[in-house]
Amino acid sequence: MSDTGYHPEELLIAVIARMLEGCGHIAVGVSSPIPGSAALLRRQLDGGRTKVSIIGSELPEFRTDGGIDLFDCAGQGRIDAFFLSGGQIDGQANINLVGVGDYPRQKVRWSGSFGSAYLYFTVPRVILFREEHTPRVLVDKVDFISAPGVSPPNVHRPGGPVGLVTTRCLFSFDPAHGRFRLESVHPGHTVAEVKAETGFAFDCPESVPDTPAPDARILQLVRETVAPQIADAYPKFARRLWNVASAA
Amino acid sequence: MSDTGYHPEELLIAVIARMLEGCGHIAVGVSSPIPGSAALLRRQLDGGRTKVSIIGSELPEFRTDGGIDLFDCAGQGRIDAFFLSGGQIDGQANINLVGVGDYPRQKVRWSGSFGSAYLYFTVPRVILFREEHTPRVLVDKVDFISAPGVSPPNVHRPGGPVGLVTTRCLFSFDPAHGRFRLESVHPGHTVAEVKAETGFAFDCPESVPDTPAPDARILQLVRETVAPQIADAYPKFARRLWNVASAA
Amino acid sequence: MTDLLDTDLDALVARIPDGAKLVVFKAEGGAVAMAATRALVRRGTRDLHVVTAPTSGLQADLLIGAGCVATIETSGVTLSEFGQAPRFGAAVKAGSIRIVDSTCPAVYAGLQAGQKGIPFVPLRGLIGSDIVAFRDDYRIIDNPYRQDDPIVAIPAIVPDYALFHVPLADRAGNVWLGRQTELKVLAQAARHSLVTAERLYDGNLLEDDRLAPATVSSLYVDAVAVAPHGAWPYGMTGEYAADEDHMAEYASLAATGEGFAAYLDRYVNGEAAAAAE
Amino acid sequence: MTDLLDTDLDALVARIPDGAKLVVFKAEGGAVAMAATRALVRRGTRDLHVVTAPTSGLQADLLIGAGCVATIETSGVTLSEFGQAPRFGAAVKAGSIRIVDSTCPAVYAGLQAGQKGIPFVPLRGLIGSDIVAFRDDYRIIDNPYRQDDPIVAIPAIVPDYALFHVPLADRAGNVWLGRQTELKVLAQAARHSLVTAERLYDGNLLEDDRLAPATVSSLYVDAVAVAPHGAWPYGMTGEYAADEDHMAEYASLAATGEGFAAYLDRYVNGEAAAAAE
Repeated sequence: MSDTGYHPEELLIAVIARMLEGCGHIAVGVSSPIPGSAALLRRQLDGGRTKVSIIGSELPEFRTDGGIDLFDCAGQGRIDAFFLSGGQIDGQANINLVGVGDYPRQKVRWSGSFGSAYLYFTVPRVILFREEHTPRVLVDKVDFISAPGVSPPNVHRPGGPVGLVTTRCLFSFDPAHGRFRLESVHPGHTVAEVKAETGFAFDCPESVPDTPAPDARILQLVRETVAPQIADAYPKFARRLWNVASAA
Repeated sequence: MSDTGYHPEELLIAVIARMLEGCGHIAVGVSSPIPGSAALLRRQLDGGRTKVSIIGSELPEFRTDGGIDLFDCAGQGRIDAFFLSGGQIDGQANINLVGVGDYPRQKVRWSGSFGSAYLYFTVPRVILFREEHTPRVLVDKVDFISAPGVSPPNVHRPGGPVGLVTTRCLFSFDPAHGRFRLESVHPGHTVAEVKAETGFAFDCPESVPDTPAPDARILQLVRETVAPQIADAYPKFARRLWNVASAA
Repeated sequence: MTDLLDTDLDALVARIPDGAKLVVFKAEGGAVAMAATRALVRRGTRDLHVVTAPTSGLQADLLIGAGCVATIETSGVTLSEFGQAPRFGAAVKAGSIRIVDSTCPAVYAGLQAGQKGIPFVPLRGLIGSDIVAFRDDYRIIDNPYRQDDPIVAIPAIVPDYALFHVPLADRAGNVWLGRQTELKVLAQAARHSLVTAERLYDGNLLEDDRLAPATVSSLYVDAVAVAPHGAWPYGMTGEYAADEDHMAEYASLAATGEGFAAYLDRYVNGEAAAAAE
Repeated sequence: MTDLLDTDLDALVARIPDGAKLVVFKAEGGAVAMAATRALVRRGTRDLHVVTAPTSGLQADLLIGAGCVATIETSGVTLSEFGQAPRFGAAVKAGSIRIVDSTCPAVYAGLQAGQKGIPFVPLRGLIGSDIVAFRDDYRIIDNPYRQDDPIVAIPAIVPDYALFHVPLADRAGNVWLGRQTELKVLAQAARHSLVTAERLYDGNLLEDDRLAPATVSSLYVDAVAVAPHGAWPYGMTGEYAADEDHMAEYASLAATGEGFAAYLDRYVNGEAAAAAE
C-alpha cells in the first residue's frame, strides 16, 4: 500500500464505481479485476439492487457463460454498462485490439477484437479502462479500428463510450464532438504529465480537479465486502491486494 | 379387417413406405399414425439405417421436440421426407389448413398453417396424405394458400410435394407442370370413382394400374415390428388396428 | 437478492395490463401456465394481443372465449385429438377477434430476432402463401449474397410479457425449463417474464451442473408463483399426464356459448370459490 | 442403432481431410478437444480453415504452430493470463496464414445462420470498424423496417466439421454438452460433428429429463471417441481444473520456434510414443 493509506487500485475502483451510478445491470468481461471490483462496489452502494455479471466467475449469482446469451442480452438493451480496453485507444475513442502496423501482416499481433465491435454499439455506458497511460497506448490514430468511438447519426447506436480511466486520470467522452475531456487527475499526478503522456489531443479545462480519494466508508466496503467476492473470479488479484481468499 | 386379408390402413402404410425409399431421415408430424407407421416400416426395410423422428413420441430414438430444432434441421437439409395434409388440397398442390370462405372472417375456421409454409419448401420429399377423398377436400382452388405447391424458378425451393395419397388412390405430382398424375388406384376402387370424387383436373394415363396389395412379408413387418413401435406415439391407433400396446 | 417467489397467481397475472402483447407456449410437454390463465380470465383482463409460440390449444381458446383477446397471432389453435378449438372458430366467424396467421418457424424466427435485438430474421419458404399476402409486416427482400433470390424478412416479435409454466424455480428467481428449452427464447424476447412453477427448488439452480444448462436466470424473470399442477388439464413431462376426460369435457361444453359459460362457472370462477372456502 | 462409439482418436481425426473448414470452441468450460487436436497435429493435417467459436487459445496456437492451418477466422486467439498466443502472432507477422478477423457475436450469428439454413443474419454494431472494412463477405444492407438504417448482414458459416469435447456420450451417439450449450449451434451448423467425450454414459441421454435438454442427438454426430481428460491442459467444469503449470510451460516454450518444436516432441509426438509403449 502506498503512503496515501490506500492502494492505487482502490482509487480506480472507487472512480469507476462512481461512473456506474444508476446502472441496473453491469457486465464485466474477462481479465478485469478492477472493473469487476468497481461493479461489486456499486452493487454494495446500491443496497444490492444492481445486477452484476462477471464473465468467468463461478459464483452463480454472477455467472454468465460469456457466450451467445451475453450478446443477446446486450442486444435486448438489458446490459447498462460494460468495460472495454485497447492495445491502442485514440482521441476519437476508437479502440484497437488487433495489432500494430499495416493490417493484416502486422509487426505486433494482439489477440483480436472479441465482442468489442458489437458491445461498443449496444451497451449505453461503455467505460474504457487501461492502466497504462503512455503515448504508446493513447495514440492519435489507432492502426486498426476494432470498434469505432463514434458513428454517423443514421447508424443505430444506443451505446458507446462515456469515459476513459487510466492510472493517471479520468477522461469523459463527448460523442457529439468525438473528443475526450480531462475530468480529474489522480492524486500524485499532474495535468502536465497527462498532456505529456497522452498521444491524442483532448479538451482540458483551465482548472482540473484532483480525483477524490476513496473515503473510509468506501475503503471499508471494498476491503470487507467486495474483496472476498471478487476473489472468486480473481484469486491472485485479491490475494495480492487484500490477502483475501474466495468466499465461495 | 376387410376380406382382403389386410386393413385398408395397412395398404396405405405400404404405399407410403414405398414412396420413402432412399430417405436417410424421415420426420413425421403430430396426429399422423399412418405416415408414422410407414416411416417405421421403411426403417425396417432398410435394416434400421433410416432415421425416423416422430414428433410427440416418447421413444427417445424418435424423440424430437417439434420445435425450433425441427425447423432448423429442415433448413439444414437434414430432413429428407415429411408429411403434410390439408382441409383443402387443390390441383396445383396448394394446401389450405386455415379455413373455408373469405379470409379472414371465414365461415369455417381450422387450426392454422402450422409449419407447412416452411417445410413444404425445405423438405425435398413432401408426401401429401389425406384419407378423405371427396370434392370437398380435393378442390379446384383452395380458399387460402397455407403453402403453395409450386414456386417461380427464382424462389429457393429445394423441397416440395412428390405425391398425394388418399384412401382411393395414389397421385404423383409434377412440379414443372404443377399437376397431379394418377399413378394407381387402390384395390376395390376405380378410375371413374376417383374422377368423380376429385374436384381438380389431373393427368390420367389410359391405363391406370391397381395399387399393389401389401405382401406377406410387409404385413408381417407391420404387425410384428412396426405396430408395437408406433403404439408408443399412437396407442389408440395401434390398439384399434392390431390390439397392440406400447413397447416402451 | 430479492425473493421473486413472494407472489401468488392473482398478483402474478395482475402485472399484465389490458392491451398487453402476451406470448404463450404450445401445449406439448407441459409448459402451459393453465392455472395462471384461469386467474387471468377471472381478473377480466381485456384486449390482449396473444402470440402463440408457435401454436396453442385450450389456453388460447379459453382466453378467446372469455373475451380477453383482441388479436391472436398464431400458427395454429387446436384441441388436437379433441377437435378444432371451438371458441377460436366461433370468434373468427363472428369477426370478434383479429387473426394474424403465421407459420411455426416464422413465430420462432420473430422471437429469436427479438431475443437478439435485431430488426428481423430472414426465413426460407413462405413466398406465395396467403400468410405473406395477408401480413403487412412481412417484407420480401433480396438476399445480398445471391442474384435474384427473394427471401422473406420476419420482423422481431418483442412481447410485453411471456407467461409459462416450468417444473422448478428457486428463491433467486431462476427457473428450470426442463425439456422445453424454447422457453428461453420467449423469456429473452419478451420485456417481462411471468412464470409459474410446479415446485420450489431448494438451492440455486445455476449451481447445479445438470440443471443450469436449461435454466433461465432471474435477470429475465419478473415474478414467479409456485403453482402445483399448474399445467392442468395439460400434462407435464415427467410429472403428470394430461387429463383427457377434462379435455373432452371442455371440447364438448365449449362447442356452444352456453356450454362455455357453464365451463367458466364450474372450472374457472368455481376454482376461486373452492379455494376461498 | 449404429454404435457411434467404435472409434479412437486417430480414426476420429482421420475423418477431417486437408483443406476442411473446421470449427472449434472457445477455451472456457472445457469443451476444447485438446487430445483430438494433438492427434490432428500428429496426423499432419494441412490447410485447415479454422473457425474459432468465437475465440481460441492453445488449441489454435498449436494447430498454427504445427503448420496445420491455412486460414484462421477468429475474434481472438489468446493464452489469457499466460499472454498473447505466440505461434499465432509469429504466423501473422510472417504472413504464413490468412487471418480473417471477426467479432464474437458475428461468429455466433454466422453459425446460427448456418444452423437455421438461412443465407445471413443481420447484426447491430460493426459499422465503421476495420473488421467490416477488411471482410469482403460482409454486406451492409438496408433494414426494411426503418428508413436510412444500415445494418450488417453476417453470412452463414457452414463448417465442414465441428470438433469439440463433452462430459458424456452414450452408445447411440448422443452427446451431453453440460453448460456449454452453444456447442449445439456448432453441431447443427456444421455438416459433420466429431466429438470426444470424457466418459461413456450408460443408457440413453435423451431419456433422462435432466440431461436431455443439453443433449445433441446422434442425428448431428458422425463419430465419438471416449477421451478421458480430453480437454487437458484445459480444465473442464465439474471435472478437473486447468493445468496452469503446463499452460505456463507452453507459453514459455512456444515463444520461439525451437521451443515450440521441443513442446511438440515432448507433449504431442511424445504422447503417442508413450501410449505405444
